[in-house]
Amino acid sequence: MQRTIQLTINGKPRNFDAEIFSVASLVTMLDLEGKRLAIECNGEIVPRSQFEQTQLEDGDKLEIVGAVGGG
Amino acid sequence: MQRTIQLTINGKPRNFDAEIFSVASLVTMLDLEGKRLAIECNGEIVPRSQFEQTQLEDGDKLEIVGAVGGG
Amino acid sequence: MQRTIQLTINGKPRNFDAEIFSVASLVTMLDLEGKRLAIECNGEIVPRSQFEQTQLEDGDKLEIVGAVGGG
Amino acid sequence: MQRTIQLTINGKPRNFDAEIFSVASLVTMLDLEGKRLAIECNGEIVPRSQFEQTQLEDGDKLEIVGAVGGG
Amino acid sequence: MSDLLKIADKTYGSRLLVGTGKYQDFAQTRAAIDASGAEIITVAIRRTNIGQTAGEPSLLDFLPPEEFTYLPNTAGCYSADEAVRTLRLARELLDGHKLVKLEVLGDPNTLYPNMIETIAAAKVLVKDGFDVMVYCSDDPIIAKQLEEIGCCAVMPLASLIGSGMGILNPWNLQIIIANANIPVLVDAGVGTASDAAIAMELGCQGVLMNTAIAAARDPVLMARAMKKAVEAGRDAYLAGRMPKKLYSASPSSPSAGLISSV
Amino acid sequence: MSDLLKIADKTYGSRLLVGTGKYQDFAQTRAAIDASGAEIITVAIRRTNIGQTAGEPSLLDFLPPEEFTYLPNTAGCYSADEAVRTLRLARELLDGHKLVKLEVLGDPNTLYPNMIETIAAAKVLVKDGFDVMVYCSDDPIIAKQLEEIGCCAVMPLASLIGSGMGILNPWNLQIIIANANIPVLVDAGVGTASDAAIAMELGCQGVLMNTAIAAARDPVLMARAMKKAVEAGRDAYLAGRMPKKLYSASPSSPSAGLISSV
Amino acid sequence: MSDLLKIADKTYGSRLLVGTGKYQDFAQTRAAIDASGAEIITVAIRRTNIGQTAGEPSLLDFLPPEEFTYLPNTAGCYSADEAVRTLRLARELLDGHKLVKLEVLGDPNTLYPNMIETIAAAKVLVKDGFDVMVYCSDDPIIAKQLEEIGCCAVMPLASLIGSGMGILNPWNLQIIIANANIPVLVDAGVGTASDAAIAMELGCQGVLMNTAIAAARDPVLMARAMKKAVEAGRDAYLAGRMPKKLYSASPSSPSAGLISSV
Amino acid sequence: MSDLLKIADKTYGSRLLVGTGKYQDFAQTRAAIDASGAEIITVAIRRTNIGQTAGEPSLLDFLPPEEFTYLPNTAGCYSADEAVRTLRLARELLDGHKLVKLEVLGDPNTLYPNMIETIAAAKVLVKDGFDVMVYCSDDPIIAKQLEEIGCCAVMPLASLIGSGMGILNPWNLQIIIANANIPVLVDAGVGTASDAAIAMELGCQGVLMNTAIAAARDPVLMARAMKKAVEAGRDAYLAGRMPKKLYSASPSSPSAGLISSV
Repeated sequence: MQRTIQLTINGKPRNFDAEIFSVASLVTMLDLEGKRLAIECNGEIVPRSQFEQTQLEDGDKLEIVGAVGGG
Repeated sequence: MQRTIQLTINGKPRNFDAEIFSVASLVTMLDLEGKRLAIECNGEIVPRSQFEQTQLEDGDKLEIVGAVGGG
Repeated sequence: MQRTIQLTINGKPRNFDAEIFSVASLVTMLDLEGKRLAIECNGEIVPRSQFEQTQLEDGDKLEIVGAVGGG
Repeated sequence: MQRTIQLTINGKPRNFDAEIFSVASLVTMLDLEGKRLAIECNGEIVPRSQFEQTQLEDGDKLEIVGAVGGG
Repeated sequence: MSDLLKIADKTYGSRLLVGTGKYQDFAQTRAAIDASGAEIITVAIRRTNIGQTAGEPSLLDFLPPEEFTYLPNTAGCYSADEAVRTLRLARELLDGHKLVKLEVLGDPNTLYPNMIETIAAAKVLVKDGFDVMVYCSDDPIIAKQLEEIGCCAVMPLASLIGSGMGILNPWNLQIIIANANIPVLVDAGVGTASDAAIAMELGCQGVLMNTAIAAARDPVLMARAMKKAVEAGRDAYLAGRMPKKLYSASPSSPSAGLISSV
Repeated sequence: MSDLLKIADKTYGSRLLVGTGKYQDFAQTRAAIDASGAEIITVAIRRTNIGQTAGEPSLLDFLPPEEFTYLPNTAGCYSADEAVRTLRLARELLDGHKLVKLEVLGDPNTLYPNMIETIAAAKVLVKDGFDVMVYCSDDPIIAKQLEEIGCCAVMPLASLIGSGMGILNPWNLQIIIANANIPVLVDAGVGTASDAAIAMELGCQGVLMNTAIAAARDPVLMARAMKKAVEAGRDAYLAGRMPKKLYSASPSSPSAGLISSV
Repeated sequence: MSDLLKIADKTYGSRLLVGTGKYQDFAQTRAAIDASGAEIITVAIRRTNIGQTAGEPSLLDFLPPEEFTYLPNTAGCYSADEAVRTLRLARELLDGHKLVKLEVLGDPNTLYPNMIETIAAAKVLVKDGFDVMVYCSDDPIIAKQLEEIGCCAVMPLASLIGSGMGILNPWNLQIIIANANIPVLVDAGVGTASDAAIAMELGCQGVLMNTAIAAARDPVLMARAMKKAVEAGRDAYLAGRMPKKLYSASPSSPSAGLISSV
Repeated sequence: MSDLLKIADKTYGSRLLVGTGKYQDFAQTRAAIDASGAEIITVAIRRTNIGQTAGEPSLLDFLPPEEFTYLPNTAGCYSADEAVRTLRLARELLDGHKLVKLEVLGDPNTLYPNMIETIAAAKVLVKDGFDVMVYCSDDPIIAKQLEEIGCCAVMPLASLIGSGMGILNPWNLQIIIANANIPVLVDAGVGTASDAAIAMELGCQGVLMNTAIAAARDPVLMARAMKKAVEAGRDAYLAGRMPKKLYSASPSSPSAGLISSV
C-alpha cells in the first residue's frame, strides 16, 4: 500500500502520495513550471539549482513566492 | 368719516387711521415705549427728541431698529 | 537774425535754433532715426505718422521712450 | 616615614599623605562638608552613609558632583 | 499695569474684543463675556421685532451699556450707504455713541470685505464725527489709506469670518503693523487660543473674535482660554522672543564639568 | 481646580516644567521660575568645583528642594552608560529622589537625541527603580516602545534643543498622543508663547522649556507669558475648538432684520 | 497638445510668462528666455537715452517682437495717470499692440500694488481698447471687480515683488480662481520651482516671474526648472491629485500573501 | 547630461523611483511607469497563488526585469526576521539580485517604520551582501547610523505611507542630507508634483513614490507630472535659488528713466 505525506504550502496543509518526492516534482505537480518563483523550506531558501536533489518530507513547511505589484 | 394712512414699517405695510399722528404716538401704538430703539423715516434719522413733533404721512417708510447679538 | 526755442526732452531742457521745426526733424537731429521709440508731447502721444506734420513750439515738453528689460 | 597616595578627583590627580584615609576625611580635607554632593569611586556610588567606612586607596578615581542650573 | 490699549483717546485694560452673536442664550453670552474679560463688545443693529411681547428680555438687559463699551457693527451690509445708515441709527440708539465698527462685505459666500465700499463709507463716517474701527483685508496699502482717511483703528482679517483658519498671512499683518500709527487689531478668522497668541506676538494691539468662542464646545472655557492667550501673546511680544535658528548647538545645561567615562 | 498633571502618581497644578540653565544669575533664575508658576524644575549634575570658596551660594540655596520637585537631567550625555551613572549620582545627591529626565544626545551640533542609547538607558533605569521622564524624537513607534519599557512620561522634541523653531511636526505629536497611555510632554524647541499653546492644544499634558524663557529679552516677563500660554492652550484643548472651514458663510450677526435700501 | 492658455482670444502653448529685467546682459536674457519656453515676455517702457551711440544694441534686437508676444508693463508707476500714459506710449511704440500688463505700485519699500489706482487705470485702459492683464493683490472681491471692469486676466501676487517668498496665501488664490471667468495667473513672489508648481496645482492658468530666474545662481538652468515646474503643476492639476489623509493604513503593497513566521 | 543618480556603483538617468502597486491593471501600471521615466521600480514578494491558471499574465510579463532595475521591498513586514527572509527569497527569485528596499513597519494603522527592527535587519542584510536602500524615519541620528551600518541609500519618509501629506518636516531632511555621504531619497508621503519638487530642492538625490501616481484620477498624466517635477526640483537645486526676503524693494524693471507727470 501507498505512503502519504503532508506538506504545508503557503500556509495550507496538502496531502501528497509520494514515493521519491523532490521540490522539482512538486513544482511540476503544482503546475508552476517556468514560473518565476522562489521557494523556502522550513525557513531555508531552496536554490533553484537544488530543486532536483531536495527531497521533501512529511511535515515540511514550504513558502512559494513570486513578485507582485507593490510600493 | 375717517382718514387712513399707510406706513411701511420695517418693510411691512400697515394701515393706521390717523388724525394728528406723530412718531411718538406710533411708538406707543406699537407697544415699544421704553424700549431702546432708533427710528429712520424715509432714510432720515428721527432723533428721539423729535418723536413728538415729527408727524407721519401716508406712504412714509420707517425703519425701527434695536441692538442684537452680533460679531 | 535767428530764433531759438527751448524744449524739455525727457526732463532736460535743450535749446534749438529753429525755423520750421517738426518732430521728424527733431528725431533726425537727435540721431534717433530708425530706432523703435514713441513720443509724447505735452502729455499727448504723437503718432509716428504725424511726425512730419507736428510742429514743435518753444516750451514743449517731450517724452521719448523705448522698451527696456523689465518684469 | 609617611606614605602618600594619589587620587584622581574629577579628572585631576592629587596627592595626599594618608594614614587611615576615608571618604569622609577627604570631604573634610576638600572643605566640602555640609555641601550637597554625591560621590562615585571607580564608577560605583559611595552612599553618604558609607563615607566613614569607605577607605580610599592609591589610584582610586573619584567623581564628586553637585546640582547646577540646566535644562 | 500700564500696558493699556488706547482707542480714540480711551484706554482699556483688556486687548480682547468679543462679539455677542451665535450664543445659546443671553445667559451664556454674559458668562462667556465675563470669562473673556472683554471691555469692548460688538453688537449688530437689526429691525425691532414689532409686536414682540413687551416683557421679552433683550441683549442690553444682560450686557448693560454702562458696564461695557458697545461697538455697534455693520455686519450684513454690502454697500457704503447701508453701512452709513446703520451706524447713524446705532449712534441714535446708543445716545450719540461715536465708536463703531465699520464692515462692508463683498459677497455672502466668503464674507470677504469689499474694500472699495468700505473706503467710501469710512470717508463719510469720519467726516460725520464717528470713531471708526474698520474691518479690512490684509492689504497694507489700503490699511494705510484707511488710517489716512482718519479711522481710529484698522482691523485686518486673519482669515475669513467664521472660518477659524487662523492667521493665513502673517507677513502682510507684519507690514501693516510696521507702517501703522493707529492700533492694528486682528478681526475674524481666529479659531483657537494659539491663533490669538500669534496675532499678539506679531505686534497687534488687540484681537476681536466671536465664533471662536461662541462655537466652541464649551464657550465659557474657551473665553477664558482666549483671555489668557491674548495676554500671553502680548507678554511674549513685550518680552522679546529668543531668536530662531535651525541649529542651536547651545545646550541649556553647562558643557563643562561632565563626569568622565570609567 | 481638578485638571491636574499626574506623573508617577504625583499630581501637579502647573503643566509648565522649566529648566534652570542659561540665566544671568540665581536671582533672575528664581524670579523667572516664580513667574512661570512651575513646580517641576530640571537641574544638571556636574562636577563640584573643588576648592571653591565654601560660602559661595549654590542653585539649591535659591531653589530649595523642599519648594520644588527637582528633575535631574542627563544633559550632555552621549551614551547610555554616562546617563545611567549620572542619574544614580543624582539620586544619591537628592536623597533617593526617583523622578529623573533621561536625555541621551546624538551629536553636539544638532543635540538631536540618540534613541538607541536612550532606549538602552531607559531599560536599565526603569529596572533600577527610577521614574523616567524621557526626552525623545517624535517617532511614534519609539515613543510607544519607551512607554512599554516603563517610562512614566515621554517628552518628544518640538524642534532642536535651543532652536526656538516651535513645533515642526504636529502630526507626529498627534499620533504619539493618540497612542499614549502615559503623559506626553513637549520638550525642547518651544520659542515663544504661541508654540507652548499649540503644544497644549494638540493634547500634550505639559511643556518643558528653558531657552525660550532664559534667552528672551525679558526672561521674567516671558516666563509669565509661558504660564498663561500653557494654561490657554490647555483650556482651549478642553473647551473643544470650533471646526476649521475655508468657507464659512456663517456671519456672527443675524442675517435677518437688515434695514432695506431707501 | 490641446491644453492651451487662452488670453484675449489668442492661445499660447506655454503657461510661463517671464520678465526681461535684472539679467547680466542681453545674451543671458535671451538664453534664459529660450530655456523657459516662454512665449509672452514683459518689457518696461523707459526714456530713450538721448545721444547714446546709434549702434548700441537694444533688447529688441535680441528678442524680436516677431518671435515673442510683448507684454509692456507699467512697473514703477505709482498713479493711474502715469500707468495709462505709459501704456499709450507702449502701444504707439509697438505699432498698436493692445496686450499690456497694468501694475500700479503702492509704495517703494514693499512694491505692494495700489488697488485703488489700479482699478482707476483699468477702467480707462479697457475703455481705450487695451487688453489688460492686471497685477493685483490677492483680494478676491477686487479680483472679481477687475474682471467685471473688463480686464482679460487677473494676476494676483504670490508674495511681494522680488521677495521669493512663494505663495503666502493659497486660500485667497483658491477663492479667486473659483470665482473667475477669466484666466488667473500668479505674478510676483515665486522664488523657486516648487512655488510655480504649487501655483499651477491650485488651478492657476499660468505664472509670471522675473527675479526667480534672473537672480538664480544659474539663470538659464533655473529657467529650465521653471518651465518643467509649470508643466508639472499643470499636469498634476489636470491629473487630479490623491486625497490627503493623516492616517492612510493603505499600504502600496498587497496585505495578503505574506509569508508566515517560521 | 552628466547629472546622474548613483546607487551602489550603478548610475541612473532618472531620479524618480516608482512602485508598481495599486494600479487598475498591468497595462495601466506599464503606461504610468513609462510616463514616469522611472528606471528603478519596486515590487513586493508574495505567496504564489497556487493553482492559478498557468497562462495568467504576471507583473513581470509587463515589466521585464531586463528593462527595469527591480527593487524588491519588504512591505508588510513587521520584524527584522520576516524582512530578511523576504529579501533572501527575492534575491533567489531575481537570480541573485542584490539591490533591495528594506522596510520594517511599526504598526498597521500608521505604517510608520520600526527603526529598531529596521536597524537589526539592515545589519544582517549588509553582512549578507545585499545593497540595502532603507526606508526610515526622518531621525538624523538613526539615518547616520544606517549609513555607518553600510546601507547604500537612506530613504526617510516625507509623511506617512499613502497619506499624500507631503513633506512634514523639511528641517530634519535638511539635516539628514547635510550629514549624509550616501544618497538620500524621500520615500512615502509625496502627494502631488510640488511635493516631489520640494524634496529635490532640499537636496535629495531622488524620490520614491507609488500612491501619488496610482491613486491620482489620471495616473498616467500624474506620472508625467512627477517626472517633470523631480527634474524641475533637481534643476532648481543645482541652479541655486534666489534668496528669500520679506521686503525686496528691488523691482524687476529699472527705477530710472520713468516719464515725469505732466
